[in-house]
Amino acid sequence: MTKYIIRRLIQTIPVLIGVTILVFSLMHLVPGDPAQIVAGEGASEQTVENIRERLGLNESIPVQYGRFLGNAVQGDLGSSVRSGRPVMDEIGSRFWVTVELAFYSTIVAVFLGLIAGIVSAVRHYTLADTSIMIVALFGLSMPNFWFGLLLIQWFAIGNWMPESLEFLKMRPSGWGDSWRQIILPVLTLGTGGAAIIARMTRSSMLEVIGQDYIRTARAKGVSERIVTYRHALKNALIPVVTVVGLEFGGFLGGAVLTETIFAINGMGRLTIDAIRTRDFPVVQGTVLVISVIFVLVNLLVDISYRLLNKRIDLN
Amino acid sequence: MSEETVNPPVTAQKINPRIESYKQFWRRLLKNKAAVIGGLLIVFVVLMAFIGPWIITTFTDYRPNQTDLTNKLQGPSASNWFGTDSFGRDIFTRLIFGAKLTLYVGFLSVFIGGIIGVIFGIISGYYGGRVDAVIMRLMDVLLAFPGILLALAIVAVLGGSLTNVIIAVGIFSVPAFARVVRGSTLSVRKLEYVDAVRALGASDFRIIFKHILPNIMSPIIVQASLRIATAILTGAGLSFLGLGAQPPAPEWGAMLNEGRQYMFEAGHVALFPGLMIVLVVLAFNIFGDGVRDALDPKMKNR
Amino acid sequence: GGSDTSEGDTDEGGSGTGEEAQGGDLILAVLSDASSLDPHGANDVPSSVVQENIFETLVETDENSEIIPGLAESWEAVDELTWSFKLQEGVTFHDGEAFNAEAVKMNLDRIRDEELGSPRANLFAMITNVEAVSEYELEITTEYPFSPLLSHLSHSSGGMISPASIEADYEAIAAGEDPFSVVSRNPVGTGYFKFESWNPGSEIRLTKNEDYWGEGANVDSVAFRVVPDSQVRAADLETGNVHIIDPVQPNEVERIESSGVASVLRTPSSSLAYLGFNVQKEPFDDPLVRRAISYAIDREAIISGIYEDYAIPAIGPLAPGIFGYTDDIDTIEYNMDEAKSLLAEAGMEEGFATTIWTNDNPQRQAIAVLVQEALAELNIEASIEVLEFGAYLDQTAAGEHDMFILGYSNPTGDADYQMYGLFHTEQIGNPGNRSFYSDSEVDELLDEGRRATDPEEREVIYAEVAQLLTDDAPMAFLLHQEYLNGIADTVSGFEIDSAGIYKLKDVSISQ
Amino acid sequence: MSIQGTEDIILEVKNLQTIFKTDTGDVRAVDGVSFKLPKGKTIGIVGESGSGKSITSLSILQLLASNGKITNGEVFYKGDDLLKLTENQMRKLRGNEISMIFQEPMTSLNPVYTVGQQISEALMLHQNMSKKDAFIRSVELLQLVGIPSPDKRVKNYPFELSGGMRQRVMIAMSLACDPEILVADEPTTALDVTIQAQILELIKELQDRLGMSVIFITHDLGVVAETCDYVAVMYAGQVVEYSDIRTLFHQPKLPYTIGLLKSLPRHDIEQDKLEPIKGNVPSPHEMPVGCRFSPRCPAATDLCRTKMPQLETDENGNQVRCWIYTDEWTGEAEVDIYGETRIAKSGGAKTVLPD
Amino acid sequence: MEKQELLKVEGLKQYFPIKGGFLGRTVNHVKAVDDISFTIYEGETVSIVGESGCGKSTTGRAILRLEEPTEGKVEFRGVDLAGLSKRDMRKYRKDLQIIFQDPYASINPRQTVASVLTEAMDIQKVLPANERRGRAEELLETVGLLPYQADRFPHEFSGGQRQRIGIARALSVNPQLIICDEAVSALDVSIQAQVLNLLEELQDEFKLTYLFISHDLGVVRHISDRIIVMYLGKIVEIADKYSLFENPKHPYTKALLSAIPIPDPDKKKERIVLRGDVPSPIDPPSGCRFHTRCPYATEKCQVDVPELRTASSMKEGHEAACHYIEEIESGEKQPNY
Ligand SMILES: Nc1ncnc2c1ncn2[C@@H]1O[C@H](COP(=O)(O)OP(=O)(O)OP(=O)(O)O)[C@@H](O)[C@H]1O
Ligand SMILES: Nc1ncnc2c1ncn2[C@@H]1O[C@H](COP(=O)(O)OP(=O)(O)OP(=O)(O)O)[C@@H](O)[C@H]1O
Ligand SMILES: [Mg+2]
Ligand SMILES: [Mg+2]
Ligand code: NI
Repeated sequence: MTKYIIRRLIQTIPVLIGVTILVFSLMHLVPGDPAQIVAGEGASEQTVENIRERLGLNESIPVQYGRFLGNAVQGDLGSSVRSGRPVMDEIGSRFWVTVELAFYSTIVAVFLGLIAGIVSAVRHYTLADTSIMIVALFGLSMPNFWFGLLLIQWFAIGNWMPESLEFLKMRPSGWGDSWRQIILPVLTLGTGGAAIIARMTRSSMLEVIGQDYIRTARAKGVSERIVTYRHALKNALIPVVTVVGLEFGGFLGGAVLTETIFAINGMGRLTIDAIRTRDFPVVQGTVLVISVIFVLVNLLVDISYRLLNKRIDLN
Repeated sequence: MSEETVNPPVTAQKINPRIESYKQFWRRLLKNKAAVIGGLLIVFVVLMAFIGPWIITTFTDYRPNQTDLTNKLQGPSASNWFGTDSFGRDIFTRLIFGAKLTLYVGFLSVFIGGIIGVIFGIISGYYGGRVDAVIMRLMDVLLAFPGILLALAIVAVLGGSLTNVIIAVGIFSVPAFARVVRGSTLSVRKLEYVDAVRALGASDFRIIFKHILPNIMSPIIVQASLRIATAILTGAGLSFLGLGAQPPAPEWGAMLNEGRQYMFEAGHVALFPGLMIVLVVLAFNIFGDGVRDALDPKMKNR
Repeated sequence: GGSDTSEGDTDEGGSGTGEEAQGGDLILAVLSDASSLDPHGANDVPSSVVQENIFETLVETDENSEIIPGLAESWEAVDELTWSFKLQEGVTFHDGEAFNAEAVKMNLDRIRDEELGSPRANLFAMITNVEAVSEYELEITTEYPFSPLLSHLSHSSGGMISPASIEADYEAIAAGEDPFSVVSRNPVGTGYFKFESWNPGSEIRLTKNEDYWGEGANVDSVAFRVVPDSQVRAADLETGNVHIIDPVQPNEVERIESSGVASVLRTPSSSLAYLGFNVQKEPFDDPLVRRAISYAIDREAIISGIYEDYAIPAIGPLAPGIFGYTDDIDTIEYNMDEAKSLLAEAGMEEGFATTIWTNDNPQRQAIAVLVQEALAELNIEASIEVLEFGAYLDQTAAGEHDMFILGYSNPTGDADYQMYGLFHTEQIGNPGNRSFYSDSEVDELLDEGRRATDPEEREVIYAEVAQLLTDDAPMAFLLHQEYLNGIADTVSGFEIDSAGIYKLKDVSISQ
Repeated sequence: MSIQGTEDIILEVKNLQTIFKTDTGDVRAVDGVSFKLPKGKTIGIVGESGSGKSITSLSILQLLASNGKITNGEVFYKGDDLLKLTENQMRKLRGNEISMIFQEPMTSLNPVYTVGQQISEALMLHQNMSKKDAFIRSVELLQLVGIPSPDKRVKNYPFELSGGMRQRVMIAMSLACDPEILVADEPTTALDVTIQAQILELIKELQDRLGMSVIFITHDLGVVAETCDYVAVMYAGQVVEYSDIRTLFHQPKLPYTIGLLKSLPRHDIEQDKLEPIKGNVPSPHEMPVGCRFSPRCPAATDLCRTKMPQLETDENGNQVRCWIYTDEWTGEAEVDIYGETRIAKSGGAKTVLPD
Repeated sequence: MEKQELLKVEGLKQYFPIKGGFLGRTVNHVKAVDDISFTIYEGETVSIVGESGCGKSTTGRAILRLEEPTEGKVEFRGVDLAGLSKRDMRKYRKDLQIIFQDPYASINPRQTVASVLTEAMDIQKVLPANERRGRAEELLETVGLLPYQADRFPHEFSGGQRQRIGIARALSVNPQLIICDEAVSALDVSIQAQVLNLLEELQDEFKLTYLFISHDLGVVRHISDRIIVMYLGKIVEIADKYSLFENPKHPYTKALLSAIPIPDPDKKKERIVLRGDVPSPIDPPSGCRFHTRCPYATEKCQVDVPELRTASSMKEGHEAACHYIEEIESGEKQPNY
């Protein structure tokens, strides 16, 4: 097992190098000179030149890349062009905000998704199934920034709210100070994931229910309930775990819109802002961190997949 | 990102030639009410995109970009069925004219992503070994790279325009296709007829394009229809970040984003484009699901 | 999460000192975070706003843009090139360091230090020497006679930083850190608020400086919270989560006003929104074409349609209230017939195809749409291209554009800043002259305007430039937008100046 | 040998009919299956792929896929008609009195539970054993089916076992509650011959020891010859011939059965040429109106092609579904079928089987 | 008739790497085929039998270079196929064809029967393009289908008919050797007999040579001239069919033969039931690979690899790889179960 994990970790190295090369070259292809942006309008050529010098932008791109990689290996991602703070500090608290957001959203997604998926599969081709799947499809088809704004309109501003429901009022912005700030963004992000998980669970359940070993269980005289929950569900969850992991990874990198709407100070917004201000070190840093997390989450998914699915030999 | 997780075993059955009877496929597809509704919706939107503008220009005075600031942000009424936007433009008219753009975003980006992804996936699956490892690591890179950032960077490099959004979203979909295609290629490659034509001395080119590609079309089509849904949503997300279609183009994502400013004062401005997006995305999703079910032999008994 | 406040944010009244309007924690929701809290290290408005409340400058401007004493008690022009300042005595920095002429010298030398590359260096580039004459006396020498010097000194980048901080910053640079980072992380000034914490991207908190040398601030603390989405900002205000929001979108004014808990403060601004032409490119090298287009734009329609009337039309680069402004010139007003005939005169009645560039700012895009529609009447087929801001600046500086919509703000309140920046040949490209306008007569006048010391003489010069610019039309001046801020009804004393800067000293919160 | 009277019939299937609803219409997968299973004996059901063997067995246990439905027939077990029992009553029988082994040992075991857990389940369910007792019994059962070091294997997951071992586990599982009837649906088809030999040996031995009655489904006539006492031959959803094992192999009556035996390549004797049956099995959607074998039958007459024959029982209790042996037969009196001659019954003449 | 060598396999090895360890290095090999040699003469049918996984298919695929052999020579009419370039090999593919087990997977479902056949001819440039269609219809008749069915798709045919299409495809390039990899295993007995008869007829008509791969000894006895018995990647016995069935020498062959049920209830015979399962080809047993299951195994068997040899009691051309042929025969060695 350890051997497997180590091997997988080593395999991620080329991927991460690829990611850094990609982000590095993209950033250098993007028009817009960071030195100019730092210097601002009206700065003299000399000032811009000094800044460029300071940022090391005069060197050839391979040299710059080499230096970046060399430092990154030592855990130094440089410092923000815009604020001068070390990129690690910039990422610091925002990272945990995003992880928290992704984590809660995953919980919501799994909770709602599993229940809906199971009910749907067990009662497949009934009204319950159809309506759950229609709702899930809606969840999947809704642009989530729109959904987020609708939630704010209903539950944060909530002019319709009668006095007695006022305690339900949510806060439209921020993160982490109170549950009133957490629920809406988590719902916004989580519902899309719930829709995917529900569909996955349903089809996986249906697939498993058609397997020979389910028939074996029935032939043993086991009741339908036990067939569903003991024999089918455990098998059906295996592919769902994969989806959950990927969802979590997706939430990490894809929370940009939600973070923007709810004024959550996370990684996504940091990256977008950094791209806009050509804050190369920050962009490189965040992309690298997001990719690392993504890769690690995937690794975890594979490991849990293998643990659940004992058929797969770990070595 | 291991092979096991990305190639669900179902693909093997999906292309089981035993099931590949078109007639059976159509019959099953047509029996699936949701898929039929999805298909009809798609047909409806396509018609609306290509005939709608003509009808409007021929029979009415409404124009998508005709502003009327005295009449802005009006709610739905007899003269403006879906109300007007912040320039006093008729939202209904704009939605009709914008359908084409939105479909372009969906179709073209999936087309681009599909072509590249299919080529990568097929080569990867067919040749295996080192080629496979390199291509798949490359796909991992694209996958690990936060998607919206990739799109953002591409749009920043190429400049903002619908075309570039399409390219960005296209590149974004490459890994998804590559993985599906690779998985299917691997299972088709195992089928004996591939060995049979190889034993006849067929070239790799012939095998790939004549014998493998046509037989992995079904998962590609399923993937494409589901991907179109994602592409439209991603496009809308880019519009949200101000990187979508150029004004005054009535692309739905851009319209939704414009409407965002008026969410609370004039909700209809965002509501209708939002609903239209949901509708189209929904249509492609259920249609894709339907096609998948129709292709899946497991579903035939149900 | 960042701050230590929780739900109770809003119901803080006075902190029990007895005086009705004393104390409380003020919360502002702002569009974007500051980039640096070092006055020398940033050039954006969000940074300036925070800096203004921590640092003080030698001179300040009052609401009429008149120069008033700040850290300098008094000043005089010794000769054309030399200014002498008498400093306020008994002022200390937040870290206890004494404020004196040496400290001022350190600050002014630092901002001009080419090694550091301060983005604000250009404001003080004309200074050749700063001399501490005595503990509280100081002389500043400029390279050439430069009358707007006082205006420049009033700018937030002239904020005085504690000498200890400056030294620490230099030491850090020697140790390989980025310039400005030490000061930015821990800004130490003399102002009525002290820096407390900064959670980047999320919130900056300041607390009251109890040892302020003058009359101190009312509230106990201030928090600048970043809320990027304007609708959500408004929601925050309505739901009582924040006291002040900056900015408010024109379309939200009505909603806020009718919420019953807040109202909108309108303040004229000095910023200019303009439609620029690349005058080195055909057909915009022809003033007739430029004037024709300028005539074709219905500024009133833009103002009412897009800005809900929270803006005034621009007749030149300067907004009313800025030194050098005059309305005693010929102006270009909406006149389609005139536009058509001018275009015919230029031989372009057939029209042409061109592009309008703008960045992803909703109002600018909206303007572009209206301009596009107007140009269609002149047979000019303009397509709109929206660029991401970084790329936009880069490519307009490189002259790749045809027409573009952009703004220019004036933090100093003096005509020189805008006129020189936008139209002097020296400033072509990135520095600000993105029209690539170059006219020797204008250049000469602008140079003269800088050097002239007599205000009246300067007013004449700038009026002359304004007339030339109307005739030559390197850009179509569009409008001056008003600043719109949402203020909770519990808050009083909030003001914002024409450059978008606000000082929170007199703000107070009542129950 | 005779079935009648002398033996206890533990299970009797009468005119069983099962249909499946599909997109392309109903499929009559089982259409008139009747046979008797004497206590302690083994009956084989043979037939080509798709002839309805599996569905017959699943119908008896009522384990059909959701689109399947039993439309007609009776299944008497100890005097009760199983088809009239409630689902709950049926569940008490399954795995307890009637148990089943499936064809695919690879997929018929639940991959996420250990072998021991899966065997214990039935014990705990039907015999109210405690978890511990069930576990101990599981080990005994594994020992019984000849798995080496059963105390270790009991903790294995199915994937850790070879195909032969898995099939043994399946057998252990089905034997857990000492069933009266064991239904084995092609239990050895997926296995290699040497392993098949092991499993066949095992089943025979267990049957002798435990006195079970076995329904043995297979398409391999060799396996039938070795294991069964009686055989039901199925073709296109029907039982077309039912007889004791000797009669079937030495004196098959039905042209189909004769053809089947003639087309079987054998390793124990030298054959000049195989005698294939021409044509293909009819598609379930285009069943011939008359005798379902008539399109391929070398002796078919118009009667065969237009009218469905019934299962006729002869004096020995053997049954055949063929016009040749009925009074209605209109063709030749001596019929040559794949090189073998059969005397047809016509105009009241008695069937005389040549030897 | 003078026997003419057509195909000669010498020292053929096919190892499949197992990836693992750091960076997916090869950590081990599946020794699917481990050093086998045999010869096929023109016009005869040679069969390979053995249990699942013993390397039958792999042998066939290696001969055709559908998988590149790890080691060994495959001489076809004296030309070493394993040494040819990919391009040159393509020309030789005309002479060697293959028919597969699965009638559903072995034909491209998107091609009509006619295009399956004409494509084959096109690849090998058999006949001018305009004559191919006619030839395709002829071929269909040859394999017992009707020419009007040429424009149908595979799914419109039954399993047995598809197998005939596969045969027609192989025939379309006029091959000399056809490898039948379990070509009839998936078919029902009644259909299987049709196809076996067809293969025999075609052999006579076109002077074909077959390498017939099967696990069904009944089929093998029916169709073959000579038989190769494989166990775990090795040949354990080669003989003409009479010798093999009537006088098997290797204990494995004997066990195999005795394990097959005979479709005659009266023929109850003594059965040798082997212990345990076939070991894994990844770490095959040392010495004689059969020693783990062999009732006669001694210590010698665990160490020494037996060579194929002809003992005195055996006919010419009959070889078996066992140390104790004589001892078992004489009854000197008794099985210990
Ligand atoms: N769930 C189902 N839906 C529709 N048709 C079915 C279903 N299950 C079985 N059938 C059909 O019923 C017929 C009999 O199937 P059955 O499985 O009993 O055959 P079998 O004799 O067991 O064949 P094999 O030897 O291949 O196992 C076949 O034609 C099959 O296609
Ligand atoms: N491409 C491959 N990669 C790895 N191992 C392989 C590959 N092909 C075959 N093997 C292994 O080689 C061994 C021999 O396989 P082969 O297919 O030749 O057996 P076979 O005798 O044809 O069996 P069957 O009767 O099941 O078809 C098996 O253990 C198989 O798992
Ligand atoms: Mg069956
Ligand atoms: Mg094989
Ligand atoms: Ni007999």
